[in-house]
This record gives sequence, structure tokens and C-alpha cells, in this order.
Amino acid sequence: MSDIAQLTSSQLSSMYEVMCKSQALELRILKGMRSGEFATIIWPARGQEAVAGALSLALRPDDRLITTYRGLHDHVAKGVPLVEIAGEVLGTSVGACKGKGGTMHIAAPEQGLMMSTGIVGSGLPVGVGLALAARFQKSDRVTAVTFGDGATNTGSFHEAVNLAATWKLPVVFVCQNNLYAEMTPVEETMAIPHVADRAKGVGMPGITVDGNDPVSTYLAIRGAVDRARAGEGPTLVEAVTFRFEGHYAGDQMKYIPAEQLEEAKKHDPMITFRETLLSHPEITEEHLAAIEARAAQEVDEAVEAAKAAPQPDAAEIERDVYAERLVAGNV
Amino acid sequence: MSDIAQLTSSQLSSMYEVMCKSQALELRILKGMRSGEFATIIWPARGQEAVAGALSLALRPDDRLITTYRGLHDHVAKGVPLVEIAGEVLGTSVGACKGKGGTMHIAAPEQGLMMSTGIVGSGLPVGVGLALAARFQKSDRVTAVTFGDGATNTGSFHEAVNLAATWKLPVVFVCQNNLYAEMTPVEETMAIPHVADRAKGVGMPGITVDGNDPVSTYLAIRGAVDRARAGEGPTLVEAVTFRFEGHYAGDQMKYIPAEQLEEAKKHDPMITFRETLLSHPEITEEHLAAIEARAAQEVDEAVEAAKAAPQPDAAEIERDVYAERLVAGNV
Amino acid sequence: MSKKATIREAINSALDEALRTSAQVFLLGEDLADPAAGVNAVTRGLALEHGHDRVLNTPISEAAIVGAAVGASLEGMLPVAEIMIMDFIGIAMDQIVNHAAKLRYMSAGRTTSPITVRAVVLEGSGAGGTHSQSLEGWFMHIPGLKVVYPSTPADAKGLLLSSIFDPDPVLFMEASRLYGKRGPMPTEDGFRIPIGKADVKRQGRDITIVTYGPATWEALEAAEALSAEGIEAEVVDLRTLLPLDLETVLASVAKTRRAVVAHHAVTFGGPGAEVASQITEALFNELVEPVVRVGAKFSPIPARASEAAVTLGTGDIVAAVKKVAGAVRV
Amino acid sequence: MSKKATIREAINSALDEALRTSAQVFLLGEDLADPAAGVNAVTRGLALEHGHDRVLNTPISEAAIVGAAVGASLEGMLPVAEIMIMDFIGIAMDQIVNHAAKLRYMSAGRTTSPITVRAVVLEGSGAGGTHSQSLEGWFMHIPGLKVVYPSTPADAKGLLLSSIFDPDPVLFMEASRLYGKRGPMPTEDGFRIPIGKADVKRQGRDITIVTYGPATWEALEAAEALSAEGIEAEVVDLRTLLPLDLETVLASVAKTRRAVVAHHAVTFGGPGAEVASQITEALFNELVEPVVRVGAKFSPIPARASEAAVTLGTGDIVAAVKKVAGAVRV
Ligand SMILES: Cc1ncc(C[n+]2csc(CCOP(=O)(O)OP(=O)(O)O)c2C)c(N)n1
Ligand SMILES: Cc1ncc(C[n+]2csc(CCOP(=O)(O)OP(=O)(O)O)c2C)c(N)n1
Ligand SMILES: [Mg+2]
Ligand SMILES: [Mg+2]
Repeated sequence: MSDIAQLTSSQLSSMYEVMCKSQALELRILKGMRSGEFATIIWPARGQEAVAGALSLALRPDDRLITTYRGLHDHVAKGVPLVEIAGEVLGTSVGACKGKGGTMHIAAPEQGLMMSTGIVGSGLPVGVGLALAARFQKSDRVTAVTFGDGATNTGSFHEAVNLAATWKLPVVFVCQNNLYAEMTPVEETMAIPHVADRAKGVGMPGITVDGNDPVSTYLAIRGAVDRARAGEGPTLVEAVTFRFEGHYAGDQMKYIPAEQLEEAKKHDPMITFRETLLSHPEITEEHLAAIEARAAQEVDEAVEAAKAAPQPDAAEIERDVYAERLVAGNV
Repeated sequence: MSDIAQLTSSQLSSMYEVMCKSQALELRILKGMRSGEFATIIWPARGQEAVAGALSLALRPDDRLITTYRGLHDHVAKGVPLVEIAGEVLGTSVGACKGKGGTMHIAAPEQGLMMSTGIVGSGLPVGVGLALAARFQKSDRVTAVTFGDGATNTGSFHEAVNLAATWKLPVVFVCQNNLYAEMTPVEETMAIPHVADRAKGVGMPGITVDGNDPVSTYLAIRGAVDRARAGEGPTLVEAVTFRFEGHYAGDQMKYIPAEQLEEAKKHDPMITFRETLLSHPEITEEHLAAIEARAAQEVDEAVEAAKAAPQPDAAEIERDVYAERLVAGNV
Repeated sequence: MSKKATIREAINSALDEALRTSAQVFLLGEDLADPAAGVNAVTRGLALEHGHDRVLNTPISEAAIVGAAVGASLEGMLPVAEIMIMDFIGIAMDQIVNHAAKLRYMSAGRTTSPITVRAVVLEGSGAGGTHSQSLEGWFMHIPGLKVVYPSTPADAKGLLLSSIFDPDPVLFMEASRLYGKRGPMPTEDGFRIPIGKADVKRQGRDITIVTYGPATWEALEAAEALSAEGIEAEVVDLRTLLPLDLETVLASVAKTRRAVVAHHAVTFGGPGAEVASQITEALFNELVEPVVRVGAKFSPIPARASEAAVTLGTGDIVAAVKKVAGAVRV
Repeated sequence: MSKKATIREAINSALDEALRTSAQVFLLGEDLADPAAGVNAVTRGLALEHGHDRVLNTPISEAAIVGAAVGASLEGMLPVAEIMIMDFIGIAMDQIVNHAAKLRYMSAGRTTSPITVRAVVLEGSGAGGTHSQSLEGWFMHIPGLKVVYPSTPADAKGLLLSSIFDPDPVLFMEASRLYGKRGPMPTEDGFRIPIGKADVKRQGRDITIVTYGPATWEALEAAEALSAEGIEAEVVDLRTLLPLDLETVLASVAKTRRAVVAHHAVTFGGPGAEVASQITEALFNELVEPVVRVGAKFSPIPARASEAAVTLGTGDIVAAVKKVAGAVRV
């Protein structure tokens, strides 16, 4: 672990807390699914928590974030209340979107989490638009968009990063390269050694960091955020990481070679970062245990509240197709 | 002019002939439009003839080419009969597509001109498919796709070049960078100094050449074609050139600074290449004049035949929606 | 106050008013800023007047154009994105259909995307199959969108302003063949035509021609020709396809008891099928004859003069009306 | 010879036969090669059997997937491209609509694009608004395309093989909710169901339910429930939306004189409008009641269990039938 000295112990702890909550939330949901306590779908980010920790520290509360279906950790990072995340995952009315959006479509603009998308690559152009709005509104807020390695193969990715580079917009593109797009390894879908090389094709800086290390990931993202805030334009940050639960909850991951999984597990950020933290003079085992306990408890309360809430009622289901119910048009 | 010694005088002459025919054809059509002799639309390639000359020499007859609405010079390069080009432009039944496709949609598979597209960027994925078919069919033919600078801003461009690089397909991407996309100068739409830099984002070689010089353009494209044919994968060749008639026939080009146009005219390939040719020991003024006269005559005959031909009749208009006329479905 | 203006001027005037009266409004699209101001010159002068930072030339990136509009709209901006020719809209389909149309619903109203997408139908130029399509039917089928297609300068101005300031995403269609069409246009700020209100462009007792966009003019021409033969057609210009003003349509057909639906889109699977179905479901017992639809033939559109063999013409409407009303009256 | 098989197996069997019998055939799409063989396991074993050079995993590049299929088809190949979930098809729209559908026409038959695009409708999974749409209506509206949507294992196998070897581009739709549906499936090579032929899945004298794809099963279920109440519904499974087998539809409705059209697509502006319009135009005087359409409500589809509040259910069909036929017979 690098550069840990550049952060205060409270910064480090706060990253760890975000990571713990993210992990606890996902594991709790997976447990509920496996035991038959409830039915839903999630695309777990388990293993990618370091990126969430980094984002939580790098972004200001008024900065914006766009994420994907694999975004529960990012939602936690941006401060979306756990009950809103859990509720949305379970499809109940306490969800961020009253249960209508679902796991893939969580939005919480109060926390700056402007959109989660289920369409790979499509978050990037929208993020560019958020950044454009900041310029119009003369705000110095920054937009971060996170997405996977596979997303960089989409036309949307290219159109968005090119536009952002051309217009020098205050946006940071964070690729969470977990080495797989669904069941396909990254090297089968691109001929470049690093996803960050994509940046060269549009004229912006591209940086590759160890995405299992919250500290170096934070420093890279933070640098890009500062650059964006200073009006110097966008950056592509590639955080190389891994996902331990496969593409979706229940994925048997037969397509992942055993050695690769084993090797990846050695770099599980929840374990390695904990070790790093313990080597910090001001951080004790008790302190970390307290963070973990708090995370577990908050998650438990959130999931119980989410479970207890009703599904959206008929009136709610009919709402929000338009600003007002259409009066004309016998649709 | 560079490297002229690497070509024989007959190779040089044949490039010049293609260029002369292209120029003569476009000028003849423009004249007809201006005088009211006929009505149509073209997107003139006048000024970009060097690329056509280069393509004509670099590609084998069985190699494939995909071009765009601004493609009359490319059609000539691939050997599409002039009467078929003129007929299609005028919308008469001797056209390559019996007048149904129009200027933008000329196809002549017998000459390997597989498609012209009016949708910017969309030719690239199709070209990748042609190259994929060659691999399936165990043919060593190569596919070239030509397109403009503006096309490299499209998602289709990125998805196609990335796929070609990943699959190492025998395709050559030829960007005819004429410094404008419609009325927008290239530097307003990208933050890279050379379009060829796009190649770095997907992991293929990218080369920038003087697209007003048929010889260096030929050498670059030829190198890429040889590479593709040898199974070494795709290349992006950027030929920097200019268009003298604007985006469409009749474009007043008010958006082009006078100095830029003046400077560009100094590099008109029809003039500079002619001068270069005359410096060649084996090439005489008479020889060039004969080529020019032949081009003019062939073009004249082609346009007269195109004019004289009827429009497609009702039966023809109804044909080719499907392989057979739909019997079911009261469409 | 009102003056004679073309539809091109009316759209320009609406964009100008929107830019002038709201700092939330901005335009983006290919080549639309001065000095070029687009292939159709619709946006002429707007960048000079309101600044190149509010009238933005983009790269050729339809997905990013609409996507950036969506993003900006999530922040309260009112972007007006141009799709230069409607046939290119496929490239932006994901952003329009999966994002703009659904973000309000999927976020339970926490985020909204009040973008306007101006899409230009080039039919009539002879440019061929990929530059001539009328694809409004795709968007009518998508909950969350509104679809507007005006036929006169006043409607174009009033509806474009309504679209820009509407809280929902609107596909605003323009027919390039109508850009030069002249007519009265209110000049005072604040003039609006409400979205979702059809307009009876001609009164008639014998049959209703339900239409919109450029076909309105062919319908009016057909009505004149039919009048000479003793058939008085009422012409209902829908102006908005979604929401659809059924009330006005049904009131007219309840009176005439016969209807033809006419549009430039391909007939099969097109907007006319919805309109005809709605009329039939509502007025089955009043209808004397089944509703007949006319539109483009089931074919890609050929280039140059051959185009007319496939696309809607006044004669098609006349023939359809005679089929439905002819037997009775002539 | 025939055996019981699921629709998943039937599609796999069709792809296997196509790959086995023609060197022109290849598959491309995201994650479809072994060992993963796709999220739906439809292509399981095919890459192992026929080689990873004929069952191609692609990057997430829907425009390039379909574009590359188009290009290969211009050279005589018969590509089968997969769009993993139909909601993503917007990204490939330009290649399907402006290229595959039009290249035959625009080249006067000199180039053709006989691709098959397999698109999977995920409705029923609860994944929410961007993973649940039935967008077949868009493609019905495009001259040059064919649109197929089977409901049984035999139909799926026979129609997919017909689609792959059809000289025109075909959109082949699959409902993931039907993948596990079992039924007889012919096992011998060469079995085909012709494109453009509907199938009467249930005989009945009182009313015709015109349907296709997964709604066929709800229609059959509705018919059973109605039968208990004395209403005998005939169920016509269109199987192909374009071309549309009007003959079979009209023969049925001419007999029953009442019709309901049912599908999972949104009702408004959807395929049912075309079918209803065609029935009405042809059989106006025979119809006792107007044709009624049922489909998804006019809303994005909510996630999880709420989905069912918006999407088509058996009850919707029963109610529609009772509206049309109930008064007469019960
Ligand atoms: C446009 C589009 N194509 C395909 C899919 C199906 N899909 C969902 S996730 C996924 C893989 C994405 O991989 P990556 O971008 O690396 O993100 P990760 O899931 O690994 O976080 C695919 C193909 C989709 N949702 N959207
Ligand atoms: C997808 C798409 N968007 C927009 C257009 C309209 N259009 C036609 S040509 C053109 C400019 C293309 O520029 P470039 O790629 O540089 O080619 P050039 O015309 O300069 O040869 C544009 C925007 C189009 N045809 N297709
Ligand atoms: Mg990934
Ligand atoms: Mg250009």
C-alpha cells in the first residue's frame, strides 16, 4: 500500500467505513437471497470496495456521480441512505425510487447520485451533460462517471469522452476494470494493454492505478477531480480490481480460472486495506471493529426497514410517467 | 512530392488517370447542375482525388471498398463504370443501382465496391464484417473503408476499429481528413493533433500522410494493405487533404477562411501531381494531355448515356424490397 | 401582433425567444452555430445573438448529443438538441428511449429530463432511402415521451416553445419541405400552442381527414379538389401525436361518420394504425365505412424523382377519401 | 421424429443444425461462446461443437455486432447476431434500419443482407424499465425487414432455421420467460416453419384472440378460463409480424365476427393497432363489435413484483374478451 502517509487517520477510517458498509450491505442481500428470505437481483461489487472508498473521499457532497447496475458500493460512497438502497433493491416503497426503478436504476439527486444505468456505456454521455450543466450554472462542482472495462468498447464511451475532451468539461471517467465483462475477459475484447490507453485516442490524460488500494485510487481520482475543478478538463482513471461474486448474484463463475480467482483473493481490498490500516500508528483493532460493527448494524436496520415496507401501491405505480397524468390520449 | 521513384511511370499514369476521371466526372455533373441541364445532389470530392488515385493502385480488383456519400472519386478508383456512377447520380435506370439508391448509396459488388453509406461512421462496422467474411472464406482479399475526419467522432467508428483490432482483421481504415465536417472545422470536434491518434486508443498502427500527394498516400495505404493481407491486422491511415467545393454542390463555403482556401488551392493534387509527373523522365505533356482528353471524353459519354436513360419504371420501383414480393401482409 | 413568416423563421423565432427568456435553455447539434448555422439555416443568427456558448456545435455524435442533453436536463437545464436528419436518430435511440423517456418514472420523479429533440424529416429532397424517413411512430410507442409535429408557422412557433418549457422530454419534428411555407406568426413573447391539442384546419361535413405535419397540406389540397366534386372534408391536424387529442378527432368523426388518416410515415405499423384503431373503438357504431389509412408505400424511399412513386401525395388522399365517402355522395 | 424439448433447447438445436449444415452460418454476440455460453445458456455447447471461430464472443458493441453481421452477409455469409436483451437494440438501430433493411433495395438487388438478429425480451425478470421492453413494433414499421416471434419449441426451431436461411434480414424475437417452456420438437434436419404463416393454436367459434410470442400462452389460458364460462375463443398465433398472415387472421375473424388482439408490447402505437386496423378494414361489415387491443399499460415497466401491474396478464385478455363477446353469450 502506497502513500498512506498522505492521508489522515480519519480520512482512512472514513474510506474504510464506506467500504465496510458496502460489503456488509451486499453480503446481507446475498444472504437474504440465498436463504429465500427475499427474491431480487443484484450485480455485486464485492471486491471493488476500494474504488467506492476512494470516490467517497475524492468527491465533495455537491459533486455528481453516475454509476451502473454494479453500483451499490458507489451509492454508499455518495452517501445514499442505506435504507433507500436496500428498499430499491427489494422493490419496496422506502427505496430511493419507491421501488419502481430497481437495483439498476437507483437515483438520489440529493446526494448527487444522479443516475445509475443498466445500459452499458450510456452513463458517460449523461455524465458529460451533468458537467456541461455545471459550466452553464457557473458551479465548480465536478462530475464523476464510473463504469466497467467492457463499457469502454461501446460507441457511447467514445462519443462521450471525445466530447468531454473537446469541450474540456469538468468530468472524471472512472473505469472499474474488474477484468471481466459478464463472462468475457477483458483481453478478449480489446487490443490495448491498459484501458487507460483509450484516453490517447481522444486527447485526455489516462491513468492506471491499483483499484484494490483505496489510497492510490483516491490519489488518482482526487488528482483528476482537482484538475477538472480547475478547468483543465477530463481524465480517464482506470482502477484495476476484481469482483468476487461474478457478474450477478448466483453466478457460478465457471469461466474464471481457479488460479486467477485465488490470486485475486489475495488482493481483496477488505482484507488488505484492513491490514494496512492496522499498521497505522493511530488506528487500532478496536477502532476497526467498531466501524465494522456499526456498518453491520446500520445495514441490518436498513434491510429490515426495507423488508417491512410495502410495495409501491397502485397510485404510485401509475405516477411519474409524465409530470402530470396525460389527460388527452387514450393510452 | 516524395518517393516517386518507388513507382513505375505506368503506375503513376494510372493513378493520374483515375484522378482525372474523378475530377472530370464531378466537374461535368456540377456544370450540368449549374446550367439547369439536370437536377441532383452530389457531395463533391474535388480536391481529394489523390486518395482515390492511391486507393486504385493499392487495392487488388478483388479487394473490397466501402465509401460514403462523398465517394464518386472512390467509385472511379475501384473501377465502377462511369455510366453507372453518372446514372445513379441522375437517378436513371443505367445507374449502378438503377437510380433507386442515389448518389449516396452506390454499390457495385462486381468491382468490389460493396457499399456507399449516407450515415456518417456506419460504413466502418460493415467494412469490419466484410473483412470477417474474407477470413471465414479463407480469402486473402483486403477490405478498405474510407470516411471523413468527422466520422471518427462517431460511436460506430470506435466500435468498429476496436473490433477490428481485437480480431486482427484484414481491413484498412482510410480517413480522408479534409479538415471539415460539413461546416465544422476538425479542431472544433476533437482534442487530438492528428486523427491518426485515434488508433492509439484501440491498439492499432495509425499513420498520417499528405493526402494531396498520391504517391505518399499510396505508399501508406499499400503498406497497410500488405500488413492486412499478411494477417497482421488493421491500420488507420489518415490522409490530410481538402475539398474545394464545400460540403455539397452549391455550398458557398462562407465558413472557410479565405486564407485557408487560398493555401489549400496551392496543394490541389490535380495541379501539383501533374507538375510532379512532368518532372518524371518518362512522362510527357502529350501523355498527360491524352489521359485528360480520354477522361473528359469517357465522362462526357457516360453523362450523356445517363441523361438519355429513362427513370426506373414502376415495376423497378416496386422491386427489391424483399427477395420476393411479399405475398402475405397487406402492407 | 402577428406577421407573415416562414416555418423556418417561426422555429428560429421560437428558439430565439427561448434563449432570450430563459438562462436554462441552450442548443446543441451539428453545424448549427453561426456562421454556418446548419444545412437548413434554421438556427441562423442565434449563436451571434446569444453566444457560441449557448448554441453549441458538436462532433458527429448523436448518442452524445442527446446523452449530454439528458445529463444537462437532470440539472435543471432545458436543452434543445438537434438531430439534423431524422434517419440518424437511431444512433441516439438508447438515450431517448432508455434514458430521457424513463428517468422520471424510474426515479419516482426525483430526476426529470425535460429535453427537446428537434428532428428534421428530409423527405422531398430526393436524397434516398437513408435520408427520407418519417419515424415518429417509433416514439409514439414509448411511454414518457411526447411527440409534436406542426404544419404551420404559428403552430411551429407555439409548439416549439411549449416543447422547450414542457417538463417532459419532447420529440419535435420538422419537415424540411415545409421550411419555406409562409403564414401568419404571432410575434409577441409568450405565445404558445398547448401540446396535446389538435386543430381543425378545415371544416367539412362529409368525412374527416386526420393528419399532421406536412401531410396537412396535402390533406387541405385534397379537400379543395374534393370540394369541387361535392365532398366536403374536415381536416383535423393532430399537431401532437403523443398525447393524442382524441376528443377533437372523435368530435369530428362523430359528425362526419367517415375518416381517412393520412401521414408521410409508412402506413404499415405506423401512427395511422393507432389513430384508426382509436376512432374505431370509440365510434364503431357511428362509422359508416371503416377508417382508411394512407401513407408511404411499404418500401425504402428511392432517390431523386422516383421518390414520389413511394411517398404520400395529394392524389393518395383524394383516392382514399373517395373510397370511403365517394360511394355515398358523388 | 420428435421429442419433448424446451424453447431454449429448440433454439439451440436450430443454431446447431444451421452451423452444422452450412459453412456460411456463424454466430456473434456478447458472452455467447462456451464455457459461459451466455446469460441464458441458449448457445451452450455450440462453440465447443463448432469452434470458437464460428461462435464469436464480441465486445459490448451492438452497433458493430450488427454492422459486422451486415458486412459479412454482403459477402454471402449468414450471420446470426445476438442482442442479449432487446432494450439494447437501439444502439444497433442504424445498422438494422438504414443498412440491413435497405441495402437490397438501394442497390437494386446487387447486394443483400440476409442477417438474423436474435433479440431477447427479458420482461418477467423484474429487472426494471430498461430491461423489459417488447419493441417489435418498431421493426414491423420498417420495409425490408421480417419480424418473427415464436411461442412454442417447434415454432422456435422451425422459424429460426427459416430465418437464418431466409434471403432477407430477420429480427427473431425470443421471450426469456418462455425459454423453459416444454413441448414437442421435431428432431430431423430440414424441419422448417415458413415465415409469414400464422397458426391457429386453439379452435373456437365465438371470438378470435390474435396474438404472438409469450402472449400466446396467456391467450390460451384465457381461452380455457372463458370456456368454463361458455365462451369459445379461437387463438391465432401470428408467429410472424412482418409479413403478417392476414389470410389466417381474417378467415378466423370472418367466422367469429369478434376479435381481441393481445401482446406484451405497449398497446398504444403497438403492433396490435396494425392488426386491428387490418381486420377492421377488411371485415368492417362482419364485425359485431370493434376489435379491442390489450398489451402493456402506457408506462415504463417498474422493477420487481410491481412489473405485473403494468405488463399483460391473462386477466387482461379475459376482460377484453368479455368486453367484446361477453354481452352476447354469457
Ligand atoms: C448496451 C448493453 N449491452 C449489453 C448489456 C448486457 N450487460 C450487462 S453488464 C455487461 C458487462 C459489462 O461489463 P463491464 O463494463 O466490464 O462492467 P462490469 O459488469 O464488469 O462491472 C453486459 C454485456 C447491457 N446492459 N447494455
Ligand atoms: C450519423 C450522421 N450524422 C450526421 C450526418 C449529416 N452529415 C452528413 S456529412 C456530415 C459531415 C461528415 O464529415 P466528415 O466525416 O469529415 O466527412 P466529409 O463530408 O468531410 O467527407 C454530416 C454531419 C450524417 N449523414 N450521419
Ligand atoms: Mg468488467
Ligand atoms: Mg471531413
